[in-house]
Amino acid sequence: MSTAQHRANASKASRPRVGVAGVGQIPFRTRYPEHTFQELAFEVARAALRDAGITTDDVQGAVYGIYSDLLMRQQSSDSLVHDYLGLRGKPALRISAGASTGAFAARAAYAEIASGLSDVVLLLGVQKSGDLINPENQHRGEGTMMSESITHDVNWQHPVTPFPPAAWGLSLNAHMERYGTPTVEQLAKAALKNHRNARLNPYAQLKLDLTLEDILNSRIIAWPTTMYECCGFAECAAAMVLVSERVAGRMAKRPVWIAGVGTSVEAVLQDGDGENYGRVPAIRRSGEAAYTMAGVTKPREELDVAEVHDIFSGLEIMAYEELGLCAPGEGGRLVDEGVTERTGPLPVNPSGGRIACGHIAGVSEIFSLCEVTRQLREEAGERQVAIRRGRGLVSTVGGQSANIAAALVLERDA
Amino acid sequence: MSTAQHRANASKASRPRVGVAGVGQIPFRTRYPEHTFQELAFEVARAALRDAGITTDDVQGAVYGIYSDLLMRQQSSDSLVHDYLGLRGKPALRISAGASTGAFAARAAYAEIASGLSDVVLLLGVQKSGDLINPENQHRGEGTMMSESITHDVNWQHPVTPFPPAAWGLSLNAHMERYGTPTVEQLAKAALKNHRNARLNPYAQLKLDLTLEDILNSRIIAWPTTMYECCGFAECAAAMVLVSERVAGRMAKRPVWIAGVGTSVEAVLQDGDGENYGRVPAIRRSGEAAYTMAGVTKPREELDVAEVHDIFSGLEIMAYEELGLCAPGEGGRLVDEGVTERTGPLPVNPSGGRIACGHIAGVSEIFSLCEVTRQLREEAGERQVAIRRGRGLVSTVGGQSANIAAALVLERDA
Amino acid sequence: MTTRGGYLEAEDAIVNHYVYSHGGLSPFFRALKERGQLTGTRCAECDTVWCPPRTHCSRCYGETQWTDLSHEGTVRAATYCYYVPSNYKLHEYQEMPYVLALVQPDGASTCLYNIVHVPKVVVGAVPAGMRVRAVFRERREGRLTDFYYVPLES
Amino acid sequence: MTTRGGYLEAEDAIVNHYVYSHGGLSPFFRALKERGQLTGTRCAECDTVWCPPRTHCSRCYGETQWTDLSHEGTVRAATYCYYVPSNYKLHEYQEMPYVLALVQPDGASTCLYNIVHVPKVVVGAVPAGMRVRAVFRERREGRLTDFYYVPLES
Ligand SMILES: [Zn+2]
Ligand SMILES: [Zn+2]
Repeated sequence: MSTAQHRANASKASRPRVGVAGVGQIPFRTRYPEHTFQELAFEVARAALRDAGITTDDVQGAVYGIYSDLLMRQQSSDSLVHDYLGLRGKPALRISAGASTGAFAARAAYAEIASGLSDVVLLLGVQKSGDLINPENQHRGEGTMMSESITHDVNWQHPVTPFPPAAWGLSLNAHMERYGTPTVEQLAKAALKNHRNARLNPYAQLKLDLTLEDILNSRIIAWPTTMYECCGFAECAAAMVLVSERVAGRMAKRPVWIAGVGTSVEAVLQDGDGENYGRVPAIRRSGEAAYTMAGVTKPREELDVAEVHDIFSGLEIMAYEELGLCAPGEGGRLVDEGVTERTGPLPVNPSGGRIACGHIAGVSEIFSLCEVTRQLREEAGERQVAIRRGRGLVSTVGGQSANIAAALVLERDA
Repeated sequence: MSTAQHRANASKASRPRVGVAGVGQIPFRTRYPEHTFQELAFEVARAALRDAGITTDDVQGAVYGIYSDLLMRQQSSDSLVHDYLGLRGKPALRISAGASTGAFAARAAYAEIASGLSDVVLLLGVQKSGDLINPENQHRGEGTMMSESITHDVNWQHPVTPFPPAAWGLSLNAHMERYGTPTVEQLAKAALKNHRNARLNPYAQLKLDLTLEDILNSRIIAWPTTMYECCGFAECAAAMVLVSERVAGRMAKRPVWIAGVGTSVEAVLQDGDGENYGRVPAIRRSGEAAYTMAGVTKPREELDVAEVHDIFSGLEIMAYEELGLCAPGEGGRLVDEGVTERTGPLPVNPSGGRIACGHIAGVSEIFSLCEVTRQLREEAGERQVAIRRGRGLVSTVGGQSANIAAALVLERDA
Repeated sequence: MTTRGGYLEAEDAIVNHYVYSHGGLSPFFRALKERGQLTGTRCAECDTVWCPPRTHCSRCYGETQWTDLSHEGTVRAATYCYYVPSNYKLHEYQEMPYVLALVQPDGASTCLYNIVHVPKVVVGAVPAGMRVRAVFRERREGRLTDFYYVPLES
Repeated sequence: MTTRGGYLEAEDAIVNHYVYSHGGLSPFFRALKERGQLTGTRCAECDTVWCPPRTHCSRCYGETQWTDLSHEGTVRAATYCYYVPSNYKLHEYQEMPYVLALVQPDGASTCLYNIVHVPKVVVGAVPAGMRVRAVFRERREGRLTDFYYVPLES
């Protein structure tokens, strides 16, 4: 056993367990012009508290996943949200970590509880994005993309790199050169799966009735990624109530436990050697850390469901490989074999994923945690997957070049 | 005993202790044009690692206190720093909490270790601020102030509120109306103390030889605060190595322990009743939480030193009261009696404080933790205070209206 | 730290344009702009009157309803602003120095930040407890600065 | 969620101007601008050659020294960008579609993001392993876009 595993097992025994006691979601939408960010946050906080059967009096503190001040048109927006939720005076913590923001916030909330500092923490992600505009043509998406573009290294990427599907697409292209996969058809199939899943999800932004041809024939964003294989910007909020084991019994529902959590912040992809081309080491490392902590050794067999960050569909396929659902280069085959279909042996993105269900950094990571919680509770309605082992995975990735990643393993008691 | 105290005591017994094993600082300067933010971070990280007697191989993860993306001209700058420090692939977490950012990051780093997730964490704050400019008059400070101004609630404060000494000054004016203190002389005396202390500190930005008259006669910013009673903007970085108790013995120096940590995020001051006018409830609550956790009941007797956030000198005096160093309304008298002088019974801001030593959100909070660590180690050179009980306090405050606060109690073993 | 010779500077700008929505607060800003009227929201459960308004009550999570508010109010705190950086929009409609205050509109449970115009800005001119009334500008944009306060007797 | 009638929109802009310093990286951008020369830093301890340059070595914390780099290099990865929002500065000096690549300058341990100009942008035009050379623009500003790559044989 490695030192890391040994430590993980040793501390697993003594460490207090942290559970999900409540979830609160609203649908992703291109824009919620009828609500401020405080109002969006209120809606999901109220839902999560109700789901847990508690009130704000029971909440000892909050952790907020809010990526961008500029999209909010407000710095320190977390304190305004905290007050609006009726939590004034209590601890709050705001995390920012690209499109892994909400998952990094989940790690911080986990630590807040496992350390003994708190027993009941509200974890909440909220993000506006549709208030931006390109004044030259009144295009909101262009205003948002320009605002977000300074996530790229301003000196070394930004001048030549439009946005993630281009910067991150370097890895996908390298993967295709290195392994011969995924094919453009496999990329479209993975997207089609997610678009179909979204049609069953009341929280999904897009409910398009697409064919494989529609996806293949849609506009190319950055080759090989087409428009329907790529997420857009949305506004949304999502919340969870996290609790320590000793208060979990007082909640309205049986908890789903956070069995493992791993994060990894990698360098911007500029390596000279070829080892990391076509790979996403941050996803791999975060997954390994979460699996070690949770005691997962054969994820393909031990997981019932996974939500991964399909910022574009090639990234979902590469994530299969990094997360050990298959060997490197085999991700495309998983799609062809239907393994990750909603009714397959290991459904991935039954929510519809970022491509179809919706995406905005800070929220979609917590949204995914809510989705896996609902799946493990078997409360997912039409999109429910089969729960056999009682374990699910959330994997997220963001940053300058898919270099900021997190993974969480959730599990229910037998 | 209150439930909170009971819980604090109960968990104190079982909770693993977290210690400061290394500190790394550079002086605050108006601008470091010869260094990028990565280079500033490198300098203090290297110093902190050397102080702890370890290398990057020993570091398991990092927590970054970085308040403003706009001052950095870069979103997700923490991942660029993480790579530059040679920590690529390991966990990192970026916290943003106004001028309490670094202290909130310290809480997150504490939790990361106390939860058992990590044993050795680098805590680092870094912030550029002097790259901004007002293009109309080439004034850099005005560019920085405008950039930071969206910390104020954009709808409800920003249109009428220039910057913190105005918004937060409402509390100070209310305090003066309510208690008749502090007088303008007491405000100047507190500032003079800090300016004098800074002259002994090699890390201080300002080393001005001021008289009480100089301070009283300097330009009024927002009444009653004068220019020399108010901090400016600086660039800086500061770092610490935090460790679990079980690895603390492997470090080069004996640890200084984090005995208590409390945070509080209050509402923007808009209460209808008068209770909170002239008070700073976030400082009070954060202090109470830290004291409870550390078992401090008589802070005036039990602390040897405190670093508090004198964003303007009135705030230092109000902090005395909120932190229980004296009764409400008695803060000015503490100044008159010399209690908080460097050679007094409870020195406050021996570093020179934010007014004279320097300030930038994200860094100065970690800088204060470094200062108290050095004081408790009795390594503070000319500015060393007398250590009797082996305990020190750091209190920070920021946000829209002094509504985001943290307090940490540090202590050395007897 | 060592300086490696001179450093190179370059210009840049980060510009974000917005056409943002006031969301659930739209009725407040619309009433300011269109009616020159101050409004708030009253919680149906606990009677808190929010101004700044909230679509739900932060105290009890009850629903709120819109209500017109009095244009008279009471100063709870004030400060005297002498220095404002030259690039603040505030200079367009306000001479320095000026008085920044927290004013509780009559009937509201909360306060608003706003400016109190006094004939001569001297320290103490706007004490806590002072009664004030709102004056609405001719040209209103749906912003907090569409009005300011003046002492009630003036 | 319920919508309470129509919503009010307002305009705003958040504008930040910079005259920023390249700090310890100044020699790189100065060499680009003034000499049309690509430079990097070599670690005195472990021989890593950093480009993007670093004043200290992230691998071993050793000191680094500036060195001129070859203008030839090898493509490690490329992607074909078809869509770029209309408000990107990139449009000023680059037609769409274009090839974005990671190029490892000869002698460097790392890669640079930059554009590879090819006569006709077709998928596969810039494979990994392709040899390229830097072409410097006449008008240089001390930015990454002061140069681009072209296939070595061209
Ligand atoms: Zn109510
Ligand atoms: Zn080296």
